[in-house]
Amino acid sequence: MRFFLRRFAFYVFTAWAAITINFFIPRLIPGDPVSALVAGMRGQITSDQIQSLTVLFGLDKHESVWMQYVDYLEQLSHGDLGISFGNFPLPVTSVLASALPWTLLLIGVTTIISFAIGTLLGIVVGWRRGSWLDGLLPVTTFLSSIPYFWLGLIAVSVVTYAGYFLPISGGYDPGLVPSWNLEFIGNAIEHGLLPAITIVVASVGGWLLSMRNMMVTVTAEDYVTVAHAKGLSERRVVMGYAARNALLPSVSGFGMALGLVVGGTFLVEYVFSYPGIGLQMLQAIARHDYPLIQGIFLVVTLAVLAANFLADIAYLALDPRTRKEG
Amino acid sequence: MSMSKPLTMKPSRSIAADAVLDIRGLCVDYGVDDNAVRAVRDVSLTLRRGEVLGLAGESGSGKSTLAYGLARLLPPPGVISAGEVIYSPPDGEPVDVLTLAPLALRAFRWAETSIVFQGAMNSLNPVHKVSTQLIDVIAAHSPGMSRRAMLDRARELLTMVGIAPDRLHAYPHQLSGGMRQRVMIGMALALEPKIVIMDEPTTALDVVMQRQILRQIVELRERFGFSVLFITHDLSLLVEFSDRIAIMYGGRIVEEAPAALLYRDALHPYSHGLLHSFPALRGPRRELAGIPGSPPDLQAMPSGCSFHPRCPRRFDPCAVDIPVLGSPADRVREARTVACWLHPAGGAID
Amino acid sequence: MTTPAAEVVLEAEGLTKHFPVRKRGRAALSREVRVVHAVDDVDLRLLRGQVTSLVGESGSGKSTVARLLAQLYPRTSGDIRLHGEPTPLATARGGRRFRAYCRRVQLIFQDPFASLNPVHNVEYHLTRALRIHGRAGQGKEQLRAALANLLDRVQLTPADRYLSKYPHELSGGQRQRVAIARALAADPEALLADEPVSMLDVSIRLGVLNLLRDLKERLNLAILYITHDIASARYFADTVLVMYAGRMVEGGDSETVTQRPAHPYTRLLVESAPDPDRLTSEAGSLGEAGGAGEAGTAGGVGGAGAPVPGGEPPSLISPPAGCRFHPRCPFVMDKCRTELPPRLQVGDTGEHWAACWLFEGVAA
Amino acid sequence: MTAAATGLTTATPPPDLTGTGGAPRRGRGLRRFLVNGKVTTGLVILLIFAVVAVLGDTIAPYDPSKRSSDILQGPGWKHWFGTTHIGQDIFSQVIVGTRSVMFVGLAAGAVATVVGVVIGVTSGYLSGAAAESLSAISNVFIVIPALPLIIIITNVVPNSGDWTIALVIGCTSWAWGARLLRAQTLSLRRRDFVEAARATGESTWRLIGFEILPNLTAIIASSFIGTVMFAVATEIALAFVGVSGISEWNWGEILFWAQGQQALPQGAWWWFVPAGLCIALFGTALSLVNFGIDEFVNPRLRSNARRSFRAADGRRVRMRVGFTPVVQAPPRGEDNER
Repeated sequence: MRFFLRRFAFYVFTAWAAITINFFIPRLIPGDPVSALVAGMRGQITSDQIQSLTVLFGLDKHESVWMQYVDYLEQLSHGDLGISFGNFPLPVTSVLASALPWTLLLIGVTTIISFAIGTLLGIVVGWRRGSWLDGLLPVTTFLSSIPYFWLGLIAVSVVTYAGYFLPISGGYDPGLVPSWNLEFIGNAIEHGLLPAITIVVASVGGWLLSMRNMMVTVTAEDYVTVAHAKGLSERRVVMGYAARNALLPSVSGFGMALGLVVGGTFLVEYVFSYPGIGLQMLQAIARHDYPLIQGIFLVVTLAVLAANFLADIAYLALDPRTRKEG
Repeated sequence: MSMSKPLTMKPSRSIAADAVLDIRGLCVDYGVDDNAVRAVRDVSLTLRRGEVLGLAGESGSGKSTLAYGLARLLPPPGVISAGEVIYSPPDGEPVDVLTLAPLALRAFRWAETSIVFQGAMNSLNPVHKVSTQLIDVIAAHSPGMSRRAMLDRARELLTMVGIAPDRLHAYPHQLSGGMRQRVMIGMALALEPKIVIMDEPTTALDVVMQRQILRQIVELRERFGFSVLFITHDLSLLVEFSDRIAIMYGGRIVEEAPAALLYRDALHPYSHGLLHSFPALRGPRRELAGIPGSPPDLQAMPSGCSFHPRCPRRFDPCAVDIPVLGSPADRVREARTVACWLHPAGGAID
Repeated sequence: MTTPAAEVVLEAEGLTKHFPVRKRGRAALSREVRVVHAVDDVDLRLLRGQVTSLVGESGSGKSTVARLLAQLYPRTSGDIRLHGEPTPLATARGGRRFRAYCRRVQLIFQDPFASLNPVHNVEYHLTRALRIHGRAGQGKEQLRAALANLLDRVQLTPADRYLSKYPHELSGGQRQRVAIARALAADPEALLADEPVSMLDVSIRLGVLNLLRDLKERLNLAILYITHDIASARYFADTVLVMYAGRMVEGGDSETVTQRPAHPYTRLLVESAPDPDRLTSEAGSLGEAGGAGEAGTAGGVGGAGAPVPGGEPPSLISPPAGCRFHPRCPFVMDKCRTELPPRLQVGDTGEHWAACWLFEGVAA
Repeated sequence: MTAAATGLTTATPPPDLTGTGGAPRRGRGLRRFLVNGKVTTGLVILLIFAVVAVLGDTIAPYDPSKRSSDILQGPGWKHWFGTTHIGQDIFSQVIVGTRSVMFVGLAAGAVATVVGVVIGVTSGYLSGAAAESLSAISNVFIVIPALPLIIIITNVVPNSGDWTIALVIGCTSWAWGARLLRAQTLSLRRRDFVEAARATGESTWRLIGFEILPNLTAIIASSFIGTVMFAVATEIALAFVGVSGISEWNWGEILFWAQGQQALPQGAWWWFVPAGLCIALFGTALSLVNFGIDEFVNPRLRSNARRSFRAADGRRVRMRVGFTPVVQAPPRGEDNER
């Protein structure tokens, strides 16, 4: 439990740090593009919305930075992230709400799949070291060096060349209206397939390599030798002794690697015009939609923190030593 | 102590009637190419029923390699390059462990020969409870058993080695070093094997704990009648604890004799030096010298007898020819062998 | 054996070291201060030209004593006096005072495989030690001579063969000799040797011990020999001190302590030590206070059957009250559970003492 | 807390394995590191890229920005990698673009390594609140998703030339290295040789600089390489999404134009394939060097010893953990007296 509390405190701290970074970045912008934009919109914008943007970007230069910070935190606590310039007059939160599920599903599913595949392959390759499987290593190294988005480009062109059998753009057919019916879900899965495959192919190598190295290291441990000496079945030795322990660093690395995975996924969304957070973010950057950029950064950071927390819980369940009392 | 074993000569090449494990001409290499190092060289050794055979040697002498090798547990790049390891069950045909197929080998392991490794710290998997690790071995060898019966058996094993059965569900990190080693000993006896190989089981513990555990091993051996191959660098411990002692140097056995005989009258200068490397706790305080020089490098073994560069009594043949392990001509009546030109074998060993 | 006139080089009185236990989580909120009582109230004296041995099992605090005497850790309380001069409680790390101190008191570590930096060669290690203590001389020639002299002292000759070697190219015994040479580079008066041979191959241990003895005689050094092997303490030391769970329990002339141990813990230690002679001579004469503990030493692992106390050393975070050995002691009395035994004289030589209530009023 | 495995496991060689394994060693070790096949391959590739980066525009056949009448042509003798929609030579773009990629990668790697070493070693060697907070800060930087943050910052900072981008990447990606270095420093600090040097009277800065730092070389090198990989990937991603100021050519720029000008639907694969392959090749080369370092640090990963061989009877025998192979006729001929 102590481990748990400690980690929780750390996440609270990190969340606070992210919020604070978010607070300061716009205040470091030289010149005043935001107030110019706000001024440009004055005609269509309500005074409430102006107020919230003022707080968000520190446009009110008369207040002390500390007061601005307090106001900012208070506004955040209401879930007010301002309005999106690019999607005017939608508030940032509703833009996020429509984009977030797509990304969460895409990243969630692909990350879990690639982690599972990579780890399983890593177990096999690490265990059967010295066999023909070692030949996989250069291939995976190369694969994991390819930028996600470039693989996406290749996937798109291959599909275009080979004939149109998978949709290469968007999250669903433009004709459909998002709803919970089979037709829409099927269509969405079909659209998600190519981006998902791209992400899995590009990220599986990393998991494979790290798991393989851990397997090789753990295989030399005494307790694995003892497991063999005990006459346990090969399966039990691999799964119960070697892989079980080799998994620990992978799980603790899982959370930390998420930050990188998220970055890569954003670009994949961009390549496939997938209607998730990544696409929104890049569009927001192109349109200088500062409130949206900020909101996205905040939400993404918090999501990564949450995922990290889950990984920590998994670690806690896997390693009894962290449960040590006293 | 079972020092009263009949001191009859045993022909060392045919299987002795009371031999439970017969190692013949075992060679172990690390690596297979030109850089391969031979760590165990043509070792023949017999473990008799119910005895404690001590195997003493310094680091790099090949004693652990021998133990891992005969159980075929050497990590790559270890390769067994020659020899036989004949196991004779009390009822049934002798088998060569080295020719067993993986499935048969797995069934043989632990049920017939169990091993207690040097570091109990690392021998237990830190992420599994003691109970899981005990049950694993029972389940692997008696699949029909109910979980309840297995738990009972596990509890019984812990009690046997002097650990409260309520520690069954403890994780290894919750136990002290001594307790972990006891768990390992209990686990080694789970299937009542005929042979227990112990590789420096007490080295990491302090002397008080070492004594307690040794005493326990002796008691358990008297109860169950298994044979022990006890490997250590501490010769003074072996003299007290084992029936016979084999001394290894540079991958070979250089002397083998009943413990008391070896202590009284070590023939090989290395054994002699080793015995005089331990200051005595009793008796007159003597000036001791140890053995000059350092143990040999396996990659650059001296020619002839590998001990000759450090030997105070070397003479002409030592640097040229390798002395063969055999019954010394000057001690024909004693059940011992030595590989030293000072005590050449008395004719061919039959 | 000990000449009372021998000069005291280094002296510790009431030496105590408590390590704070790192508090986490909820424990951090409580005001209770938890410490590990690693060393409590230790007195010892190192005499010129003599070897004092500190014997104890792992975790008894003997290595901490060495590090305290070397001033690598600040002590919690107590005095350390060098030639009668008190040293400040906390010596600034790496400061001038510390250098002046360690010029006279040098430490040799247990593990020669770990105590030499793998990235530096022998020459670097020794040159640094000479430079720091201003003994490198002027110019290359004098430095060469000083290095050769050092290596010669530890019997690593010819010096040129060893100077350019890296630690991994040396055997364990050679490494420990280099470590000894490094300590000698300061030209110290006291040498603290923390289990200097326990990591070495059996056959070369005595070589290193004999070297230390030889150095002691030639350089008139005061040596503290820390070990868990009571037989080697008997072999090497003039005086033996026994430590248990952070406290000294017995001390005296090495022959007396090893042949007629008084404290029940020392007896346990002596009894547990491997002893091939137990096979041949069945005489179980273990000190004059031998009671139930020494009954029947025959058979089994030499002395099986004797009700040797089981159990394990206590937790040092909350050590037992009174005598720290009382939970394992076969002679435990009510007094032992509550009151800390002082040093009580054993026998009539005046040199032999034990911190055990069994000897209350015996010698007086 | 024993948790939070650092990913870098300190390994000890298996018992009684004289002659194999062992700790990283200088001299012989460096040579062994360099003759490692992976390392050599990686270094050769990197060297080629470095030469191209230095020579850059002098060996490029065309001015990469110059338009020509050869519009959207596939690879051929005149234009090895084909041309763009306005007739620019893609081969020249790739060549000239190498410099910016290398520059940003190395500069960001250097910045991150310096910051990482300072913070990691300090927080590892010192103890107390200062060290703890430094470590907490690096953990925060690890968890916060870097790419979005970098995109925001470069978008906000005006005039993002290569220098700015390198600085931003360097300042946001030092944390991983710092964490590894801290863990290693913590363990080194307690090693006997550091204590021994202290007992000899060495000063604190000498302890850090001469006793601890040399032992961190492998990890510093490995984290440098890791950051270079990350920096290159990030720079290219930034260029690809059009964030960085279009000042110079780099591989991401090429992909940006390829994406922007609908290279895909037009089937102009030559527009984006070469740049992507270069990125992958560059990344692979860096990974190979890093593998070499991993194997150097962790002897268990070394694969230089053969793990399968042909026995005397022609069977192929693989060395398998738990089942030591038995070869009755020694595979290397009888020579007991080696």
